[in-house]
Amino acid sequence: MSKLFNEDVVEEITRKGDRWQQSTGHGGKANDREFRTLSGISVEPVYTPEHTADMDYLRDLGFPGEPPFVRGVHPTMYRERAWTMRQLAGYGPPEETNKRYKLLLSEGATGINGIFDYPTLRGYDSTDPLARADCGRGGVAIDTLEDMRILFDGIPLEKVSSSLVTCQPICNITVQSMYFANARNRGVPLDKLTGTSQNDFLMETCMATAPGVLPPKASFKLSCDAIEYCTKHAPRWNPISFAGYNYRESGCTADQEVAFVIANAIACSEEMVRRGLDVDDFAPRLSFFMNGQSDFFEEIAKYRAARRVWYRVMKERFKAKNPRSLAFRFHVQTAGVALTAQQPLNNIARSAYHALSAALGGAQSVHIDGYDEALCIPTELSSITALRCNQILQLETRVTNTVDPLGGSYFVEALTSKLEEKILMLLEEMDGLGGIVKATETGWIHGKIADAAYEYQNDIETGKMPVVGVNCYRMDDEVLPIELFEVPETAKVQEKRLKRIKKERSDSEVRRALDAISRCCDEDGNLMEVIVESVQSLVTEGEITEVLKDKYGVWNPPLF
Amino acid sequence: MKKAIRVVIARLGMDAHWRGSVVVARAIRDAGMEVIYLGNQMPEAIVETAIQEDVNVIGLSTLSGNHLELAPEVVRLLREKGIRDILVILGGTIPPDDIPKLKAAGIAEVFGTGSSLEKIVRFVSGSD
Amino acid sequence: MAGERKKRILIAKPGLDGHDRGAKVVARALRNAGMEVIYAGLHQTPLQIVNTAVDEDVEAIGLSILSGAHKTIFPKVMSLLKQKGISDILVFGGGTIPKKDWGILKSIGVGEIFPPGSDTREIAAYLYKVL
Amino acid sequence: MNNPDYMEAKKYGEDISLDEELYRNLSGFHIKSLYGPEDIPKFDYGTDLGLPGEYPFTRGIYRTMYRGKPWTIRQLGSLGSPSEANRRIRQLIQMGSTGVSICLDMPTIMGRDSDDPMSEGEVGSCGGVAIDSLEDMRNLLEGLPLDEISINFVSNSQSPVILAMFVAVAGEQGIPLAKLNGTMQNDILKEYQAQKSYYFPPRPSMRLTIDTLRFCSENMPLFNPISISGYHLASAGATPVQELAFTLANGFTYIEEGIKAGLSVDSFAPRLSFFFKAHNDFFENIAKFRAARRIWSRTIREKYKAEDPRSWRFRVHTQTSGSSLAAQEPENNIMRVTIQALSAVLAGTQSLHTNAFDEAFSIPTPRSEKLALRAQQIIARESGVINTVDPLGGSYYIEALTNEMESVSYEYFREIENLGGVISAIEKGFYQSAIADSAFKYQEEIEKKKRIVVGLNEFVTDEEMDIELREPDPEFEKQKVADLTALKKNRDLNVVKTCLSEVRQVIQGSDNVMPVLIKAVKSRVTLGEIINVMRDIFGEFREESIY
Repeated sequence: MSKLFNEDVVEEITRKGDRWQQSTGHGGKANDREFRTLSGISVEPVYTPEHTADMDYLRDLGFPGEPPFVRGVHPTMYRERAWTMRQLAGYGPPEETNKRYKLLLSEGATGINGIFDYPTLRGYDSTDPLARADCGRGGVAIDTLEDMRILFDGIPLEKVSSSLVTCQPICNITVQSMYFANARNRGVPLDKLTGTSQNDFLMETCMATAPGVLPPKASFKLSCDAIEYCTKHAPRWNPISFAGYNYRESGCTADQEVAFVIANAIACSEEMVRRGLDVDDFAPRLSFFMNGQSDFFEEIAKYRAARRVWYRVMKERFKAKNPRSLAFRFHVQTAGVALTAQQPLNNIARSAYHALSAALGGAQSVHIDGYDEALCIPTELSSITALRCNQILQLETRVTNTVDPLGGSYFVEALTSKLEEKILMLLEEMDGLGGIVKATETGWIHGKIADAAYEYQNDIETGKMPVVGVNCYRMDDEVLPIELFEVPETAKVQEKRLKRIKKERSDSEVRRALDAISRCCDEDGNLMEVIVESVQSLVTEGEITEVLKDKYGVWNPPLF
Repeated sequence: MKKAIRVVIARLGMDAHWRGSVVVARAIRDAGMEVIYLGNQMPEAIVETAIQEDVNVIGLSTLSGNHLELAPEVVRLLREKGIRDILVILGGTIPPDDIPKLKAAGIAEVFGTGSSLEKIVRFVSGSD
Repeated sequence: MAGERKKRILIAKPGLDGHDRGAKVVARALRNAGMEVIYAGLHQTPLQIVNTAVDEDVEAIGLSILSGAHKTIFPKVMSLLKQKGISDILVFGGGTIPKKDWGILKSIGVGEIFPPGSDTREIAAYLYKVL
Repeated sequence: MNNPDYMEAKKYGEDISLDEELYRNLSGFHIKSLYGPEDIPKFDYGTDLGLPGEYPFTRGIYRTMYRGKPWTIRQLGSLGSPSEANRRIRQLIQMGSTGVSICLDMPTIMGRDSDDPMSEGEVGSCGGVAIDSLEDMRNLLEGLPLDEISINFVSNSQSPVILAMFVAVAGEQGIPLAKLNGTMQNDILKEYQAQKSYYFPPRPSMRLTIDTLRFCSENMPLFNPISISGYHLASAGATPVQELAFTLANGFTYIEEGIKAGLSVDSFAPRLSFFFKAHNDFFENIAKFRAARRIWSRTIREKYKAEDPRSWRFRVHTQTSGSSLAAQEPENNIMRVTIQALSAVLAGTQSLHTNAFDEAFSIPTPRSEKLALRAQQIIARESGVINTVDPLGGSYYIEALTNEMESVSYEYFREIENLGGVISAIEKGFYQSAIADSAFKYQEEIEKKKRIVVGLNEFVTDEEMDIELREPDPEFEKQKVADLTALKKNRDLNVVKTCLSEVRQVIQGSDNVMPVLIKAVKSRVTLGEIINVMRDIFGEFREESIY
């Protein structure tokens, strides 16, 4: 037993607290609004030991790097190694993005966070008629292995950790395969590669949804194929990053964000176990991608609660033993949806404290949004400013001096427990629905997220949720002085290259490659095993997608 | 009884963000109008659906930056078919400098990030 | 170098404001760098500064100015030195002095300007080099 | 409970001491890698924290803090001429500022009129307002609701005269003294310690301060007659714990002097307020405020026997750290200011000033000032941190740090006491050397990269950003001098003479100086004329230079 306060003490504090509460009233003299977190949890005017009375230090907090990992996944956290500063970069043709990568690395970024354009994410080639207006937008365009070669030209793959924001399995299965194939061509063994690919089936079926995507089961299978492949061949690569960030951007609440990523990870783990892998072989490499939203303390509590829940899930459901399987590791990106197009420099202040909450919550890496994000793709200035925010947090604020600096705070501990409780309830509910894949097929997840998104918007419009510059402190005569980013010409560059490649490559090799993929689908084999080889023939992403959709069919998500 | 206003909502091209379009679609439906939610489409398909479904308004959404290419195309295709009574509106991440260009191309109204649902609904229902 | 007289430097804080943090830090850094530092303190008029410089037989005068009065004070100090027929005392400056004014100050004979954020080791190195 | 010692820190390169320094805060405390229950071993909730709005106020001085009423957003509203400043203040109010600070120009700060030879080239300097006569004060405050908006005069040695002018203008506007809001910085002790805008020796200055204190406690119950300022100590180089300890010791000195002058402690203690700096070290900063509240309330209650709970409350205004801002890549400063502002809010400040991001090299533009204001509004309205009081309360780190801040402060109190109290310590040069030591150590740490300022000594870019100053406008100076000459010509010289000799008389005696000052300023006697009379009698203070 390591209760924090003995019963007599708690009793006395509770008695005093009650008296205080009575003489204070609700605590909203000036306005009678309710005090709730962004996710709707009611907040007390003051928190005291009374609110953490049930807590047992060793059981509920423990030491950093030890179960239940609430205080952090490493014993010394940022004292030994600061969080990785990742800045998203990607736009236009690969040669342009390659320049931006090099700029960020030379300015002190410690990893690459590559994003891909919409056609690539969807599995289309740049020359596809559907792609013509979106080529090079939102990320870099990748069609063949040649593009991947150009993208990482001159960047030491064995040293730099790369995060491939492939989003959906349909994109990941090809793009990650290209990354691996490119590494091999450069003589870098796969077991030397460090990085992460996003590869989340909910991205395809619930988030970045379009008509005619792969059905949930198929998308989920592709995602699991990559996990299995990496477990066997690229043990230092994180083959999946559960995209809580995007769930949250789409509208869900903090507890839903955590519950959905964990439910997703449970489903993947069950599948891996079914495929005969040991939990401690793959679980250490499951990683999470979370959203740094605007409720400062709720976010901190969210990260802490996620660690506690994950520990219990892996321990109890999967009997994991490796501490790395039990520790919830995550990357944070500050919330894009919380940024405003109005008075864009205000976004620096927002992102600053969003990132601070991630650091206080024990994130492993942090991306800070560019302040012009709500207006355009980040310019060079805004990307550097965002990187500097990260550096200032690490080097000037000295919040990295001690581990879990908020540990013990009555409010933070109470909120952590409250979020844990809500997350567990949602997990139970999804168990009842037959797991997350089923919950997706029936549209349950879509409904939850759309409800929350609608409520969020309504809260802004009724003023219940103030947003400076939007529903309060507006400027009518605002001029937007910031310089906007222009996407460089992409479609023509890609078209030219693709034409040349198609002329030069061997048609019979391409045929063979596509047949192999098709056969693998029929035999229910691991597709990544095949595609890593296939891409060497310079088969395009679009061609691979065509085979997969042909084999698995398409699905229209019940979005609205 | 007056026929309800019919609106088709589509995300232009390949843009992945559905939050805005779904929230707007709901608000329009809640205001008593009929909504056909298309998801991602290219201009040809959007116009085709709009004609088949006999809608009054086409609501386009994009955050990817493809608005200057695709939104005017929707208007142009409508005009080519001789249709002038379908209102085309656009929402999403739209740099302020582009708004005049879009309006000149026939987009009736542009609702940038941070626009209120109330304003959009009022505009669509024609009471603005 | 043994036996050589230590460099004598006068550090002064002219003008009305009391922000002497920079002047003091520089004074101490120069002292630690082996110079003889005379710190004239706050609110010195140009005449007082020049008189002290003569009395103390210094080789350089460092003026710290944060009030924006640099365009008034430097010319006064320079012309007083001239009036007294002194040409071998180096005058240098620090504080919030915009770069656009450096040219004007240097044209009347001011040696170097050290803006906020300057490294004190650079200041010492400069003085050793020039004197 | 067994606490694993994680102090096996990684060693970087050859400079081993670098690593240890990294784990110290700005006050030099050693920071452990983990804090747990064992770090607050004798912790007693009721005695150490209590409930918000209750003794010892560690968690906050009001019961519901920002749930009931947000902190006052107080931005600087001064600019050159009094009427320009007036326009600026109105703009700030319109943008949502609920309080305004007014800075004075260097001549006014030094008690000189614009036409004084010493003032040449500095009239309107440092973005301050030039105040010579009642006319200027009238222009400055024209049309402002002095009973609603809270005005903070950044005025010190010359405060009795500024207060007299303020009282006179309020009278002209028909606002009863009892309704006057606002603050006079009027903290002379920190002038000798750090800011150095003093003219008289400490003891006569203290007498003037006590006169204003008495006048306000008798006539202006809503006005804060002294804002005891740590900000300047910190700017001059004091570490956060020195800022804390020296400021509180100054506060106790005003209490003692007030009591010595025959005032009852409860008649003026409730109106004493404080002014802190929000440092870059996030948690250290929060602990500083919490320790301050606890020390203040305990001492005022136990040592000075104050009975009114309002006397026990440590009320504080905060400004983000201007000196932490970099001229390189100025957009980064928005981030610095935001984090510092957030720490002040989590620490429970009563009002807050956020610096403009371009301040390190230029005159803040209306746009940069607006952005600074917005950072506060975003914290207040979006971040949700106002939902509960003292959200960090109970955190092992924060509580341990608060305790350490407190105990180190008591060591400083003892040291000051051994020197014979604050005024003697000033006379003996104690503060000068303590602060100079800290300032020098800080500079050394920057140069040896033991402390990092992004853009200054790490991630340095070649970006050239020239300093822009609020340069005194020579035309404005000419105009101001001409106006003053005209004013001096057009007044009744006999009345002026009588007033000045009354001032002389009261200064030589022991009566409260305020009534004759009010009369004098109404008769268009200037600030410089009054201060010169005082200089004549009190003499001028010159500090011994210690560096």
